[in-house]
Amino acid sequence: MKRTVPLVLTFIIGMYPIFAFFVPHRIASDLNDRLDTWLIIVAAFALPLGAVNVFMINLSKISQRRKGWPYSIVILAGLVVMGSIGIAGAYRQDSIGQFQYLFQNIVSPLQSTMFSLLSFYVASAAYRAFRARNLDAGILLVSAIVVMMGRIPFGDMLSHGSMTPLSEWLMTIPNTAAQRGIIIGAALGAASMSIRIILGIERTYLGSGKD
Amino acid sequence: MIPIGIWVNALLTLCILSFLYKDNPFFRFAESLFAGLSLGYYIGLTMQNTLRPNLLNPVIHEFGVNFNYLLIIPAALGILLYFRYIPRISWMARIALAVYVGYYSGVTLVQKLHGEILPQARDTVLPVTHGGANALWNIIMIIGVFSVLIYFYFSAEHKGALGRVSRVGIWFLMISFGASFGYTVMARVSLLMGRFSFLVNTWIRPMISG
Amino acid sequence: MNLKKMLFIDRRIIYLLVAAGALYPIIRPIGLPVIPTKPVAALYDAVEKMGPENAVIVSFDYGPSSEPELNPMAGAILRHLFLRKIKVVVLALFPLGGNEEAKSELNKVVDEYDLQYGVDYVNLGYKEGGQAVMKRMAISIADVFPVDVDGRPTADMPIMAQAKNYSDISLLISLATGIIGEWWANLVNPQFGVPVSVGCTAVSAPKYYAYLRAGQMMSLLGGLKGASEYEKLLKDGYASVRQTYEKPEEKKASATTGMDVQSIVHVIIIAFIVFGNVIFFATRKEGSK
Amino acid sequence: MRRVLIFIVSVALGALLSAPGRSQTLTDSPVQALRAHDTPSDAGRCITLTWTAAQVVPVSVLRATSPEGDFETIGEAVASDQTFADYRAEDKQAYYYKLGSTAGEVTVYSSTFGPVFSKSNWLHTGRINALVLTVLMFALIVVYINTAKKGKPLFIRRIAGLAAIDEAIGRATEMGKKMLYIPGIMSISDIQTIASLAILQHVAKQSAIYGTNLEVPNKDPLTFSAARETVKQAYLEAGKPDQYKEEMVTYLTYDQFAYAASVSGKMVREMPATNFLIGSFYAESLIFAETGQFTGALQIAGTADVPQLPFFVTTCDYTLMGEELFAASAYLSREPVLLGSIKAQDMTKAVIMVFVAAGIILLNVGFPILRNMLVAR
Repeated sequence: MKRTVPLVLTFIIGMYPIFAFFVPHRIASDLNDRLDTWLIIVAAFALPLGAVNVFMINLSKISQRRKGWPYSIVILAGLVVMGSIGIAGAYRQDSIGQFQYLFQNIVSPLQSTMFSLLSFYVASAAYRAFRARNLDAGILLVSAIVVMMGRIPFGDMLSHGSMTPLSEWLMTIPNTAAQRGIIIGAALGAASMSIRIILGIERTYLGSGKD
Repeated sequence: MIPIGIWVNALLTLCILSFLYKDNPFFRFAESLFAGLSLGYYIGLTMQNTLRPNLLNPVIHEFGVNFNYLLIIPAALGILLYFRYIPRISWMARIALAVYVGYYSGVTLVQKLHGEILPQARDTVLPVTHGGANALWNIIMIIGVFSVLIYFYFSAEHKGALGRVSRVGIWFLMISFGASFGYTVMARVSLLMGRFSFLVNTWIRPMISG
Repeated sequence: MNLKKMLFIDRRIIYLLVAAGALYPIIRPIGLPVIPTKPVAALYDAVEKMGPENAVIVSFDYGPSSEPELNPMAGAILRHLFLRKIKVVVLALFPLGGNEEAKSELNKVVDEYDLQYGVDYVNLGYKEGGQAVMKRMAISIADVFPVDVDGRPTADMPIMAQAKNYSDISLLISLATGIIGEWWANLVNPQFGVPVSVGCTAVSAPKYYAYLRAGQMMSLLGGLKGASEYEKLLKDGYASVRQTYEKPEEKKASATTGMDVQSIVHVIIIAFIVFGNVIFFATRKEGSK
Repeated sequence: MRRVLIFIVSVALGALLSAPGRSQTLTDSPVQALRAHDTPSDAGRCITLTWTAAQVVPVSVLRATSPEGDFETIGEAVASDQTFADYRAEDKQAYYYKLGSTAGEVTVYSSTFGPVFSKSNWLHTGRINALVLTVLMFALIVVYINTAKKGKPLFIRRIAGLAAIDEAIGRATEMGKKMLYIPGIMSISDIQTIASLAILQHVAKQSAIYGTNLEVPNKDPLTFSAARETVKQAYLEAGKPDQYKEEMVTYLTYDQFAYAASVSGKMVREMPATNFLIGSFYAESLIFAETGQFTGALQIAGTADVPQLPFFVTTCDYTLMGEELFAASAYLSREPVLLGSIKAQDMTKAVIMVFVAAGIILLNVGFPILRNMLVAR
């Protein structure tokens, strides 16, 4: 009972969008659109589940004074302040203002700065990884340099205008061919996995292995 | 005078950048603040954009009249997720996961077959007899797609003819990875530029000339 | 031998040089030339052929972290659409895209043209649900977005009559940072036949080339370079735009200035790669001697 | 059966009735051969009109519910379009259509066509190619699973990334250090996350057996609850349920970059011996990979997100690329049923490759028939 109910549900609910995709009849499409909206609501319910875990983990860290417990206070403070303003914002116009202000001046810059670290990491990764140790690594290296030169006006000045077209060619022909091979392969893999889930062969996500 | 918001923005930016030198209390503070605030932000956003308009409004305002009773199903599934904390019937939480995963498996299956395999396969069927350079590029494209597909073939070891074709596949993969890597350097650098121009033009310059 | 030690140069030296390379042009701009490419010109030519009878969806599918690349692109494209009096329906499927990016870019550009909200353009804001929203917009856009970003009902807005669903949309432009741009190309284009053009961050561009060649996308603007190319086409085409981009705060935020920083940092990274290989071969030759 | 008969008779009668009305206005209308039929492959309430016309002149579309009834204008079209879709039809209602083109005050009408009924169609005829592919895959999977059940040995080539997993766990156990497993940043609606959870179960079972310290920080709440079930179950199956601790699977935050910051901090402070970066990633992939590389951890990455593959390939020790990620559960468990589905996947790929090759050959001798069959509508 514990395992068959979820698996039967997965099969029925899994086959439904496939049926609705091939059968445009109103009966099929109405319920399909409804299912879309419902699952958005279910996902919205799940978010507080995460917040519950954040509270439990950090509260126990603070109470036991484990290493780094002051930072747990910062996490919980941020969560409570922003969460309450956010929920209030759903009903009161003025808290929307505070909500946007906190986002604009704290969350957004942190996001952009964390993202900008990547330009440093790209440089250090390039320095370490692009070494012509063998033929394959050599191809990787040459292709990267050509495309980088083609992405900036400087490249064209050096190669009197041939770098941008060459870099566009690398991106359009060999790159597209390789990516198409990966996309088709990955799509087949994803489709095969979807079928395994619908048929109940793949069960690990339910945490129900053999029992 | 520079508004407080700009100061907070600039100082937090420096806290994150300090991680490049080494981990330090300033970075850890910014990391923790970021984790807490952003989770709170998404909870607020979800309430404002999804729970209130799609679920709470219908329940509160239209209850009884033409209330869409079917809304009980998603709400019930959402609550089922919390059954995990009730020992004896914690398995019920699996029902919500099963419905969620089941539906999107079905959606993924048709979208992958219809939206990815068909168009990509169709565009690999290319003319190779006329059109000068284009015909040559099409031949290279076809060789590339087939060799990469064969490289990922599971049922046979990379030996003999299959091994040689796989080698060609690896060359195409290396060109693609090198090209994509080189292509994205620009995106990363523009992000850094965005942060530095904020620090220079919005924080330091007004402070000096202020 | 210190050569072998050089192989494992402390990454912080690399970081210092990248930081310096990015800071210098911000403090003292240089101004290097830009050459527009085919995938970008395709969008410019398509928009040139359109007028007030066409309705276009501009979907803001990126967050603040992609602003440096996609804001200049959004500004250039919106200016071009408004110059040609095309009806613009703005919406967003990326959580932060609807509110912040769309509003900031729209408000900045809208003041430059006499436009009437609800008639010439509308901002429908953010709707959660990704593919589900895309599929339902084929039936009716007004049903999916009953209210616009500021809560005003969309049913009685004149522009919505001209953009009931996908069959009324002449072109869909998605400014995207990841999967959402792909969904427009591999779900909306094949299933509903809407021509799709994507302006994306440079990291997504390589994968999108596959969709460009498959015809699921009619044009592709890749990263800041794509934005600077579109700015160049726009400045060559319209004198009024040239003045706009000369104003100081516009110049600073424009893609063209951004390209200075790109060129220098790219050169630094390429120099590191070459330098790393020179040392690598030197130590290997020495090792084998 | 009786209802169908009545329907045929009424159609025949309708055609007869409207026939005489057709002759006198035929000559001067710009529109010829007007036809109307239910729009195929849709949910009904829509009728498609087609006609032949060359002139680029506006025409108004008129509709009535009986041949002599009062025609009302329901839409505008351009003659040269030669098609118009009436979305406001009601199913099971007979309609009659004609097109009017106005020159000055004189309005000239085309012939009337009807009756025609709109109906909700049961099959999307444009998607038969996708249907064939779906049925083919289902069939091949069922066939190969049965052959696998009969004990026929199934071969699957060595996948470096997956073979290295046990070695990576062994390394962490010897060094007595932690293992970090990151299941990607997307929800369980993304199929890559489900594939990652299958690998997590294998890793969790090994760490239960060897007593290695495992931590699974999450960004998506649904993935978080599924990962918790997976790890708890793995410890149960390894016979060590008491060793499972709630802090093994934690939730950090929902923001992509706040999650990247917290995980980077965790990597540098706790210096895990092995990092698994398996699932769906976006730009933050390089933040994990480069930070992990800096702390000297052995890193196994896996994703089907093509834009992120270059970053994993250049920074991680092993990378599962595209479909290798989806073959993981079969490769690791060696379960015949799962190996059967990988075989079926390979066969489908072979069928597609043969079809495309045939398509190329035919196209180049002038027959684009196979290429046209691949159109996705």
